[in-house]
Amino acid sequence: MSSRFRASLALLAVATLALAACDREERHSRAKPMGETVPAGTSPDTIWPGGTVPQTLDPRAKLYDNNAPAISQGQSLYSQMNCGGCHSHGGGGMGPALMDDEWRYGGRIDQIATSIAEGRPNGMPSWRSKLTEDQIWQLAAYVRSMSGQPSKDAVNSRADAMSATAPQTLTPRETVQTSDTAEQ
Amino acid sequence: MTELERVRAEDQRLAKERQRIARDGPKLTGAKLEARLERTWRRPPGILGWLATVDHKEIGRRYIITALLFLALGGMLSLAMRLQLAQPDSNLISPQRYNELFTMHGSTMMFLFAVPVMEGVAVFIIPLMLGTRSTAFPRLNAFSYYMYLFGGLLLWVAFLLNIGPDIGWFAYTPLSGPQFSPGKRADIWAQMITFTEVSALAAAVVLICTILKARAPGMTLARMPLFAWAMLVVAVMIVFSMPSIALCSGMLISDRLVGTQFYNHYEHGDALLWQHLFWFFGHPEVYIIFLPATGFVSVITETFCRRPIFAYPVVVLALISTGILAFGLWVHHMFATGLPRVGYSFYTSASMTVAIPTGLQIFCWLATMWDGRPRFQVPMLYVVGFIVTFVIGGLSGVIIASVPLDLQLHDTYFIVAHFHYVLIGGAVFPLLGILTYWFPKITGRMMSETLGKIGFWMLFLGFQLAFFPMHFAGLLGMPRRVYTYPAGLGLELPNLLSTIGAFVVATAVGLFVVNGLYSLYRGAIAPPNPWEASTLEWATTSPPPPYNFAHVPVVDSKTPLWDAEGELPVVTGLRVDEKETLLTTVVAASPDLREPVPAASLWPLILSIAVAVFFISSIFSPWAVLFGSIPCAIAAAAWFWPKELNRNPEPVIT
Amino acid sequence: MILEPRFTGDVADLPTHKFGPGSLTWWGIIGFMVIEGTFFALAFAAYFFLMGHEQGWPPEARQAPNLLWGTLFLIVILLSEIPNTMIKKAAHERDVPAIRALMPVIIGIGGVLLIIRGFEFNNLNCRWTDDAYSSIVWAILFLHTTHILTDWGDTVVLWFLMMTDVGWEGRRLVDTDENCMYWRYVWLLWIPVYLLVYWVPRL
Amino acid sequence: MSIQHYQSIFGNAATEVRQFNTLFVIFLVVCAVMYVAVIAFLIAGIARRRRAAEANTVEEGRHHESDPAMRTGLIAWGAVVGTGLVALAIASFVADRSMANAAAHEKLSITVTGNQWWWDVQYNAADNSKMVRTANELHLPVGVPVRIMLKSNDVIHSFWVPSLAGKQDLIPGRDTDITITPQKVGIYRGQCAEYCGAEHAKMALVVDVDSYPDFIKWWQHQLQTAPKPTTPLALAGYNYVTSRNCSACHAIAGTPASATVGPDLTHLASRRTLAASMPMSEGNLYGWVADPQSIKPGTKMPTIGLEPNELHAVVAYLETLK
Repeated sequence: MSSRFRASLALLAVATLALAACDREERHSRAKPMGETVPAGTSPDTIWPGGTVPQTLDPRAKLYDNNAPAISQGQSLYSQMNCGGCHSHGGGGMGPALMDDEWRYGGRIDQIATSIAEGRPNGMPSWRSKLTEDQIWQLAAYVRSMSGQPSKDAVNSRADAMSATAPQTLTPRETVQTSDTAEQ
Repeated sequence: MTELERVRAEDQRLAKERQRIARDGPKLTGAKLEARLERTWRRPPGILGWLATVDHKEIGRRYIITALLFLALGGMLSLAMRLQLAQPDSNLISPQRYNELFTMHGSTMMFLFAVPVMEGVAVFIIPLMLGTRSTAFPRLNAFSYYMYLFGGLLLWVAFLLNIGPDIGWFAYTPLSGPQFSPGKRADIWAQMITFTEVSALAAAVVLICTILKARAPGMTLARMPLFAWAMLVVAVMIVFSMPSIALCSGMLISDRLVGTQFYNHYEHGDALLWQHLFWFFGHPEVYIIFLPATGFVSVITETFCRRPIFAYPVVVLALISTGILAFGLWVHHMFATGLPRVGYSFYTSASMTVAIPTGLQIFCWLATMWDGRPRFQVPMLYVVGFIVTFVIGGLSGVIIASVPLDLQLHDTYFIVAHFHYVLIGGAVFPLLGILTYWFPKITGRMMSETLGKIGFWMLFLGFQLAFFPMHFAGLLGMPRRVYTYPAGLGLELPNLLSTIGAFVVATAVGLFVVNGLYSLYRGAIAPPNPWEASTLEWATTSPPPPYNFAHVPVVDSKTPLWDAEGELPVVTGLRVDEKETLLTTVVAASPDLREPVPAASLWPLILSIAVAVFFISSIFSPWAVLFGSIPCAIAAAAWFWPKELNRNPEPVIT
Repeated sequence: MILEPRFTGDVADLPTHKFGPGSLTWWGIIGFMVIEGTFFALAFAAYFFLMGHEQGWPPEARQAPNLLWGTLFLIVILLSEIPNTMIKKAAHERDVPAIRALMPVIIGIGGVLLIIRGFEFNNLNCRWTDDAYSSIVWAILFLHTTHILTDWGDTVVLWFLMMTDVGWEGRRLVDTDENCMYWRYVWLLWIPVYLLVYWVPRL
Repeated sequence: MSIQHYQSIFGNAATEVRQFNTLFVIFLVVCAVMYVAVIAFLIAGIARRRRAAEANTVEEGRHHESDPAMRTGLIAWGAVVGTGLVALAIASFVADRSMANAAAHEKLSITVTGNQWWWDVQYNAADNSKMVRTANELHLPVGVPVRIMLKSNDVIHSFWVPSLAGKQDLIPGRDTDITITPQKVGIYRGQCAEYCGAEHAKMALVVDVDSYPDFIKWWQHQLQTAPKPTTPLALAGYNYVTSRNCSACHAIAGTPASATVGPDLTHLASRRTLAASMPMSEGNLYGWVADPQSIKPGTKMPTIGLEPNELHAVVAYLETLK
């Protein structure tokens, strides 16, 4: 085994270790709840009119935003909690459409989580007392996947149900124009 | 001067040039011939030469070493599982991790160890046993190994990156479907299947063509060694069974990637479509693992009882009928899925019938032992261990072939005990025996007899201690694939015993590896025929030179070396300056063609890298199927393109 | 102790290539044909398995695929057998100039077939995500398309090779002969696929 | 009260499993005889040549004609193996036939729906007022054949109570069923036998075979709605359960909570097990309600993070749901 061969082996080992960082599939079934959900008591998430600096992203976001088990859990919650009753499969009905790029209350995951937790005028109920914040964030992650926001390898292509929409793995990413300038 | 005349003149010149080619024969033989053949057949030097080799012996050696590495990795997973199951309600390992462990254990053992190690031994030994210089399509053989290697790397790197599969080794839908297996875990398992299935199909075509076309002159089908018969039946089974799993894993990937509805019952799909297609491959797969082992047992029994196997035609017909019957019993894996009971009774009787050919083979081995003069060296010990262990597994198989019994025993630890008895007892015992038997031929050194005997007895007793209690755990109601079990059901003792037994088996396999490594450097130097065997691979040196045989031997009986009075009949006339081997007709094996053997080339490796990139990237995006195929096409075209474009001096026959 | 060789015969003047079952690559191609044949047989079995569940086929009274492009494909691929047989005869007669002339014809026909196949996919009246019927129809058609693409690619590379001086070599003629055999297999396989995809839903 | 549940195949508590036992014994005997024959032949082969001198190997091998006795031995062996297998196949068909006939006339119909990692049990009755819905538990009258319809909401599970009958898969999109005629009063434990995901190991169920009067008493009791809480602590628990997180998934007859996502809790405290894996006890109730993810990691029930006083109230209320 010439030395060059041994060197290439070492390089391969280092490369494998470096890859160990990605945990897109980590199943966070946390035993302990993580403190208060969205800031209680303050008014529904402050919308940042004009150019003011948007609120820093909640640290929990990265646990849910591109996390495959969270999105899948959110998908089953979406049907169990009958969100389709108003939003149907994201196309909207009594409630606004969720698969387009229009976000009245912000399209970032923490803003969607706040919308679910606090409820919104014109009929969106507050789910804070019905769902734990773990579930709320999972629902938020799934809602974002309806408009193709998360990366394509975190979403699943179809549910085991009547196929209502095109597979999320093939839906192009909608550029999110919120009524404010929240960056993604 | 038209083109035709120019070509005619060229033909005349080449015909004269042909006279001056050096060929082996009575004038060019012995050490001078071997030196020239060595230079022609030698592997190009350096790392690139090592990667470009098409020598079936090097590829066979790599197959065996890689497969044994995966055996060790799979074995360590089973130890972790046994530790978790050693006592009730233990939370040594989390459920998610345990589910990944048993999925990786099953997939590694079935796809990355059992089938490839049998192919590896066959690729190394079959050309030697048939008296030829190389397998057919040696580059395809190299490509097959690299595809297997990349498939194994894909699965294990994904497992280490915490995106390993957790769906079981047979990945029933809808659990492995898009909704209940989020992320890419199931895709990686399914793509590993595509790798190993392409590798197995390539190796199967190589083996079929070698066995049918490249046998030594005179070795008619009736004089072919039983191991070659076993590998021929196995290769044909691979050709007919592997497409089934390729289709269903392909359909699973497309369900998970582009949203097809194959397994979605809401959209007219069916979850059982997966089970039918998987087990149509699954049951032949376990015979693909078992039949080479019957070939090993026939080889060892013949040599160590010093007489030809009793009733050769019966054993050959038993092999063929097992191969055919194996395709008719896959539904016995699905007795609990509520299909019509009348259909089940057909599969009960088919599962019973498949036991008859194996029963006859066992009789023939025992009769050979009874009528021969057995020497109980290590390989023969493994054969005895095989018979004692495998027959228990075969009989428990007959028990679960009956529908009412299987409804109680299906998916319990009784089944885990059954298939470990037939897979470890039926395939790993003969494999360790045959590795000890052919170790001198592969490495040129003898394995140590004492270490071998200690290893055998430790493995045999450890195996019984590990897997016999599992019958009782199954009868006491312990289902398969549970990461824990409650106390108070009487399952504590069987599981504890199994855990202890598992560690004894692990040390025994470790001892075998130590024996192998030790003998590699300090084992006794092996003569060409240390066991005084009868088949042709013992007619050349240990380890054999790159060209295998200086002159291609001629065969006139089933046991050539026992019938050759001091000298080996050979044919001559093959080129010395170019790699060339002899092809013979399929049935009578009379000399037919001189086949140029392709030179070593890097293209098989480059194509397998291109195909690997194509497969892995098509997990993540359907567009990779389109763009990934372009480099593959280029590499395949370059592989086919001859190295230099001048014409070789052979006459053209129209 | 290596046994002394006893010389019993000489094979020096055996040929290095043969047409038909004598050649090694013939057996290799038969092996791959059996593999692809098993693929299609199992895909057909899956089709009829899924069909067995439904009262109406295709489900939800879906439109069967339009006949135009499929039938056109059938006609063109059957016509391609004419140049194919001529190439095969030319290979047997070592008529390399004829081969060099005819191969572009069959490559052209292959290109036309691929274009027709593009229209076929559009006229299946279903998208692969609609239901299991559409998925299996798309899958079978996709399988046959890769079948055509691989053989078309082979023929192109073989044509470049035949254009060189090496084209006169015996082994290259055997390659051409076997490529024509494989093309014959490709269109033979299209007949059951055509009947399944286009006519079974109309039964 | 720790319940020693009997999950062995030899529980012998129903006609189906009794037929299994007789057939199993027949198979064991025939296979044992075959095994003894093989081992005897093996030992004979080993012992026979022990004494033979080391003759010249090469010469011995070539001219070896096997004596005709072995040829007849082979034919006899083939015949024995063949008839043995045919006999076993016939025994298996006979047992299979008699089990299928027994399934003809059943009186009680239950629908068991498999969910990821719990069993939803529904007693079907002519009119809906008599329907009973419970979870992870089956009460069966002794001697009465019952037909259990098996459905699944998500993946493939397998309904298996070893002491009663063979297993039958619950497959989404397909309706399978199983018939059981219990013969012995007692408690029998079963488990899901088809790998169904993270918590496949903790998807157990208990079958309580009662005498007919006890069964009717149990049925009547199950029809009543949940009792109103009396103590202030139980009342606080009632308010929490019926208005907060629990009511999003669970149903309690007679209260506003009526979601069918999770198991029905109307008579939770009367059940023998909790969460398809643990015996029902106050300690287990506290542990499960406080943090289900640490007991069954990956289960669909979230960890709500109740305050201690809320936890006491909720558990106090749940214990009133006898």
